[in-house]
Amino acid sequence: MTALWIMLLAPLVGAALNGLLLRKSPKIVSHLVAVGAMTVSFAAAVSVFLNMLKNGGEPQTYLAFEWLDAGGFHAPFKYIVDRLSGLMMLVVTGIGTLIHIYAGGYMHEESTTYRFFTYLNLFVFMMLQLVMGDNLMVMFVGWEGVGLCSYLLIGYWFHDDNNAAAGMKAFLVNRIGDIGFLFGIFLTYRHFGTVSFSELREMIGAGALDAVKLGAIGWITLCLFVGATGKSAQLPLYVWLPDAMAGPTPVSALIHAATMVTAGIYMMTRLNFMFYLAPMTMQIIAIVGAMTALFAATIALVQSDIKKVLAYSTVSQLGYMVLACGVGAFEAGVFHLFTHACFKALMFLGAGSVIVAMHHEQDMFKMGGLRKYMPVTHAVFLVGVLAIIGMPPFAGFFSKDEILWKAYIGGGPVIWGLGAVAAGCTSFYMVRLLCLTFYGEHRGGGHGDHHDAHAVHAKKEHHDHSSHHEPHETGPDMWGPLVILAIMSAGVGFLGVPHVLGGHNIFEEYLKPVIMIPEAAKEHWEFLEASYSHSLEIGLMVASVVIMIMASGTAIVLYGRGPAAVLGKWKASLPRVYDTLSNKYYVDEFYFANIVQPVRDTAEFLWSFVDVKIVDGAVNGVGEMCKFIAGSVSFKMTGSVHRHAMVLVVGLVCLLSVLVIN
Amino acid sequence: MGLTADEFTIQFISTVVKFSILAVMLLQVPPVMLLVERRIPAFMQRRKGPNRVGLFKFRLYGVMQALADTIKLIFKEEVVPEGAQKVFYHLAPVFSVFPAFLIAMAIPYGPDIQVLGQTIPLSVVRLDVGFLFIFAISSLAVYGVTIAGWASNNKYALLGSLRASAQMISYEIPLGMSLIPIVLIYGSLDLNKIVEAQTTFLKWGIFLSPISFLLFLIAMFAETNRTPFDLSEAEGELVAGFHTEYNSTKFAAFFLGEYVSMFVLSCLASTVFFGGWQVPFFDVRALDQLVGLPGVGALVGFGSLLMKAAFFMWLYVWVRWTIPRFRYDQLMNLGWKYMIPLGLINVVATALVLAAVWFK
Amino acid sequence: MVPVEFYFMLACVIFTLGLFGALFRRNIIMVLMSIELMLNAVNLVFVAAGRSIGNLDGQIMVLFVITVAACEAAVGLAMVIALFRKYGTVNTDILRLLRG
Amino acid sequence: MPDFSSLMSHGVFHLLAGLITLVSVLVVVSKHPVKSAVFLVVDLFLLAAVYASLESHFVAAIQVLVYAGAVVVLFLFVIMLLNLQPDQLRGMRFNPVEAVTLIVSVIGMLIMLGVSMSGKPTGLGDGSMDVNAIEAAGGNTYMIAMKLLTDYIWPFELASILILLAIVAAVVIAKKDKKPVVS
Repeated sequence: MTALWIMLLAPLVGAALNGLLLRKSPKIVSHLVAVGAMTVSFAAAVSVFLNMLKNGGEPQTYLAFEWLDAGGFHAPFKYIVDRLSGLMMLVVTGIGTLIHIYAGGYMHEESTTYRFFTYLNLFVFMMLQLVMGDNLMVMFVGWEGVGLCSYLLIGYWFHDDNNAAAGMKAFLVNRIGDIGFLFGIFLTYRHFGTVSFSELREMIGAGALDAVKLGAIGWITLCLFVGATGKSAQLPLYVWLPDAMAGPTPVSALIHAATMVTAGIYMMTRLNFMFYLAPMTMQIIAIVGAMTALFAATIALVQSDIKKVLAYSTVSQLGYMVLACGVGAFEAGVFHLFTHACFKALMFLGAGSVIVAMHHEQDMFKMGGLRKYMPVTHAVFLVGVLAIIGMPPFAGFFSKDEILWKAYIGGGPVIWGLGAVAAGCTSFYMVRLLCLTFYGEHRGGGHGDHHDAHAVHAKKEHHDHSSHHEPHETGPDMWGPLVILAIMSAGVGFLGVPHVLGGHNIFEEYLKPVIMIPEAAKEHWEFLEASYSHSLEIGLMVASVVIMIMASGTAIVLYGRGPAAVLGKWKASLPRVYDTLSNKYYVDEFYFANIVQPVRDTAEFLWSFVDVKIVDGAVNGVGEMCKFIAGSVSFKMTGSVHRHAMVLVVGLVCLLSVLVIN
Repeated sequence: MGLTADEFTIQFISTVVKFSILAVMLLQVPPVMLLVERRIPAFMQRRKGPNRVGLFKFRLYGVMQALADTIKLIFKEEVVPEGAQKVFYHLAPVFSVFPAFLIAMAIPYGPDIQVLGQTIPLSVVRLDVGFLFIFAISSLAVYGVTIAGWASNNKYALLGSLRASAQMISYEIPLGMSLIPIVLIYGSLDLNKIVEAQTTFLKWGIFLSPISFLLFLIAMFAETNRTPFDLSEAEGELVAGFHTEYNSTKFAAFFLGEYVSMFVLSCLASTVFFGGWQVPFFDVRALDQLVGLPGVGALVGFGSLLMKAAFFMWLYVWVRWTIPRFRYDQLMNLGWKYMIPLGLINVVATALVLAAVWFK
Repeated sequence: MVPVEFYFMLACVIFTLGLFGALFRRNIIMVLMSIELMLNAVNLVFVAAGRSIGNLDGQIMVLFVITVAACEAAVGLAMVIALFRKYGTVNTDILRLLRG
Repeated sequence: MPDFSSLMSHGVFHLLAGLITLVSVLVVVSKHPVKSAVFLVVDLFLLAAVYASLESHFVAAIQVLVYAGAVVVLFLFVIMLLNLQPDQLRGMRFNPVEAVTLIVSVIGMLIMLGVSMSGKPTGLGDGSMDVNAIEAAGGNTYMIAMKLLTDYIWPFELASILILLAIVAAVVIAKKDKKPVVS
């Protein structure tokens, strides 16, 4: 199975080449190397995928090398190829390739692109570890690896403290989640004696789990979900994702929209059989997901930074996926993951083009009317928006409605309501974004003050672009990938046409074998298989479409030709709401006051008292004592080498004589 | 080791005899070379050279010149410089002669011969580490030069000696390295075994490892401080090098040491690269039966070795009168930057080839 | 055959002489030479013992000792030169930097 | 019938032993370092002869090659380079410590002599490698090579590394540094 190894190693090789050998080489070279690596990887992935389909999508594991083999604990570097990981690897490498191509154009003003592409390739490698790993340890390696790469890339413009801080924040918040994940792993090994997915699957599929194990599974799933909340930016650990927009836009597209943030969903789907066994956890998951979806959506309503809007929309979409998992509709979650990867990457890249066109201006209120400047971008962006707001027959429609439907039957009207409202908000802010950016008349006189993430960077531009202030369409190397992604966003929905609309859900069929509801939990989940009246399903579908249309209509009315005057009145009339929303519910402030500050104080105390006074005190004390003693006796020292040697000899002879006498 | 009395006596006596013969033979080298060193350049420069001295009224092409020179050398007045380190001043010539003679003892001058039912090797001592022995002893030759220069309390002498010793040390390394491939090829440190291995032309060292021969040749010249490497006695720069302050017998001793070591190295070269006492195309050891009286083969073999050595001696003289002197840094560069790496490469390459042959 | 004890006694004598040199000569180079002498005494013991009990490890050890001795001499002499450059002497009566 | 070669070897050994002792004394007591160095050469050479008389020709050759050929030449060079003057051996005026040491070390020598006379060495020796066995197995040098490149290969390689280090160290330490080293 050489293709698998090629797919796994090509990004690493690319990273190594860029990072170690080609540091001095011109940008184009490093770009080509990175893209080449990705293309090779993607080609290999396709062949692996087809091969997998050829033999019926049966899970197959491939051993790279033995890794941890300590006592009973056994975690080899083993990779699994089955329907789920096959899909994920296609997403990762495919979209990764497109974004790599795009990144070349986006980063062409950078001086140290080799660094960028090194990190990017490395990220893809780690993501593949995460996706392909056959046991929790390998997955954890990838898990941490992508975390690292995301940290590096968020802080890519580390000359600006904000970016560095954002990277730090992402890293630390993820740490909290990772601790949960680690504990999950520990518990898994503690109770099942293995961390291998396939073995776990067999073990649980065999049934016959005593109460202890069931209870354990509850905790395990909970811990793992904590990890997922960290990585997939759920409440309460979502705060890092909006700040992560400090990184270059391709990074936001690849890592913080398409791939990494979906790791949590992937992990839960991978272990669905365990989650099925823990209804309590599932409820928590569902609620958290729904809450996140709504919460983030409401915040996104009033953001002015184009990337921030997209960021919060990502969070809320992730909320949808988690909600799907929570109600046991893992395939729906993965389907939405898939579609979302397409259209969110598309929108981020589109936003990136806009930002480039606006000379790194990110404030939507300074944009507008870009349609005539950059038609291609406008077109693809429009497709993206239609997809995400769930306009039939674009991709978003099918996946989102799948989720909403499952939420209804699984979680009841309340959950569905939350989801629907969130969907409405989504349509609103997305259309708002579209209008503010592309319609109305151009509000941005060239580029004003730069209060965006990379001020330093922007200043660099200042004289690069002082010649032409007009926004301009980007080159084909940048809109090419966009077009492809747009086609996908429009098209992939048809993979999952629900039965009620006459289609038979190919995607669901495809993923069925991955999903396994253990005997023990059958009766709790039978609603998933149960049949419902089509009218109900159709009705809900129509309802959500109506909501969507209403919301977007409102948005068009309000923002169609620039922000309407009435908005100001509203802002003034109910300031509390507006401020709360625009300040993201003061979550960051809350965390800072209640978590960050105490930690800092403790650290301060540990340093200033424990370390300096006690530890250093002890060490220095010893030194001082030695100095004192030495000083008091050093006058005996003659400094003559011979004298030392003589004393040595005398002692030696004494020892010798003792030896002989005995 | 248990030798019986008569066996022991035979070995002992034979050793003594061999050594005395060898010593006498080596003592004949300088006078001969004296003449050669004066006649050959004469021929090379289209002049007569010393051809007058003779016995009574027979000229004998000036053969007696050698005798005359020797006598002159020996009967000169002896002057010991002021402030010299007496002991070492007198000891130095010994130090320079002694190694040359020691090395000469290890070289096989002919095939073994049978005396009273005992095999007597035709080398004074038969060592299974003949090579190492030779290197070890030749490395002692440095002391004669160094001490001479230092003891005779003269700056030219000291500089000359320092130059000479540095040069000799530097070129011992290529000398040794050049011979390692030979050891690898013939698989023995025993010179006699090596000679016996070189039965035909194509098995001669020069054909099996030409680079070694090249290196050895150059190092040989440097070891004996001969032109083009005779910087230690560069008349132009340092009056006469380390033996500036020496005259009469002691000078003769240095002279002896130099020529003997030249001769010994020539013998070594012919032993290692030109088949020693082997005569191409037939086995000298078979001669005994052919002619029917023992020792003929040994004599013939000895003769062939002598011929080859003579060729090298002539080469010395030829080169001396043909090639100009190196500059000191050039000398050191050649030694350290070219010959040693080349030697290393040579060793490795030979080893690889041998391994390939071995494992094939 | 010569009994091995003789060799040991010879080694003892050499060793002690070297020790005297190392202890009572004030010239660092002399000290180094004396150390070489001591090392050689040890070598002699190695060879003789190896010979008498009939195995080769003794000689191998000698080879390693010689290697180490060579390195020691090289580095030591380099240090002597450095010392001489710095203080203009190699007499240990003068070189007493550690005097309290 | 007496074993002449054994008689011979006895004679040789005692001759060598006497010479070695004498020369060692000279090495230690001679005023001028150069003299000491030269005597050291002689000493080492004689020791090599002793080795040779112990049928360990390889070691003997290496002894002369390395010690006499390289090490002592180094000594000589350094001595001449520094142009050291003969240091005055302060006659027999030993200060108390030195006197004590002298006596003690003499005692130590006596003890060692006693120990070494007290009996043949035992231990490692399985007697498998006595002279005739070695001769049968292909000669001293051959056997040493065998052992050195099989059992002792790692020490051997390490020794080479050690030599390399020593070279570098010597060059670095001894080379004239333009700017004073901060230390």
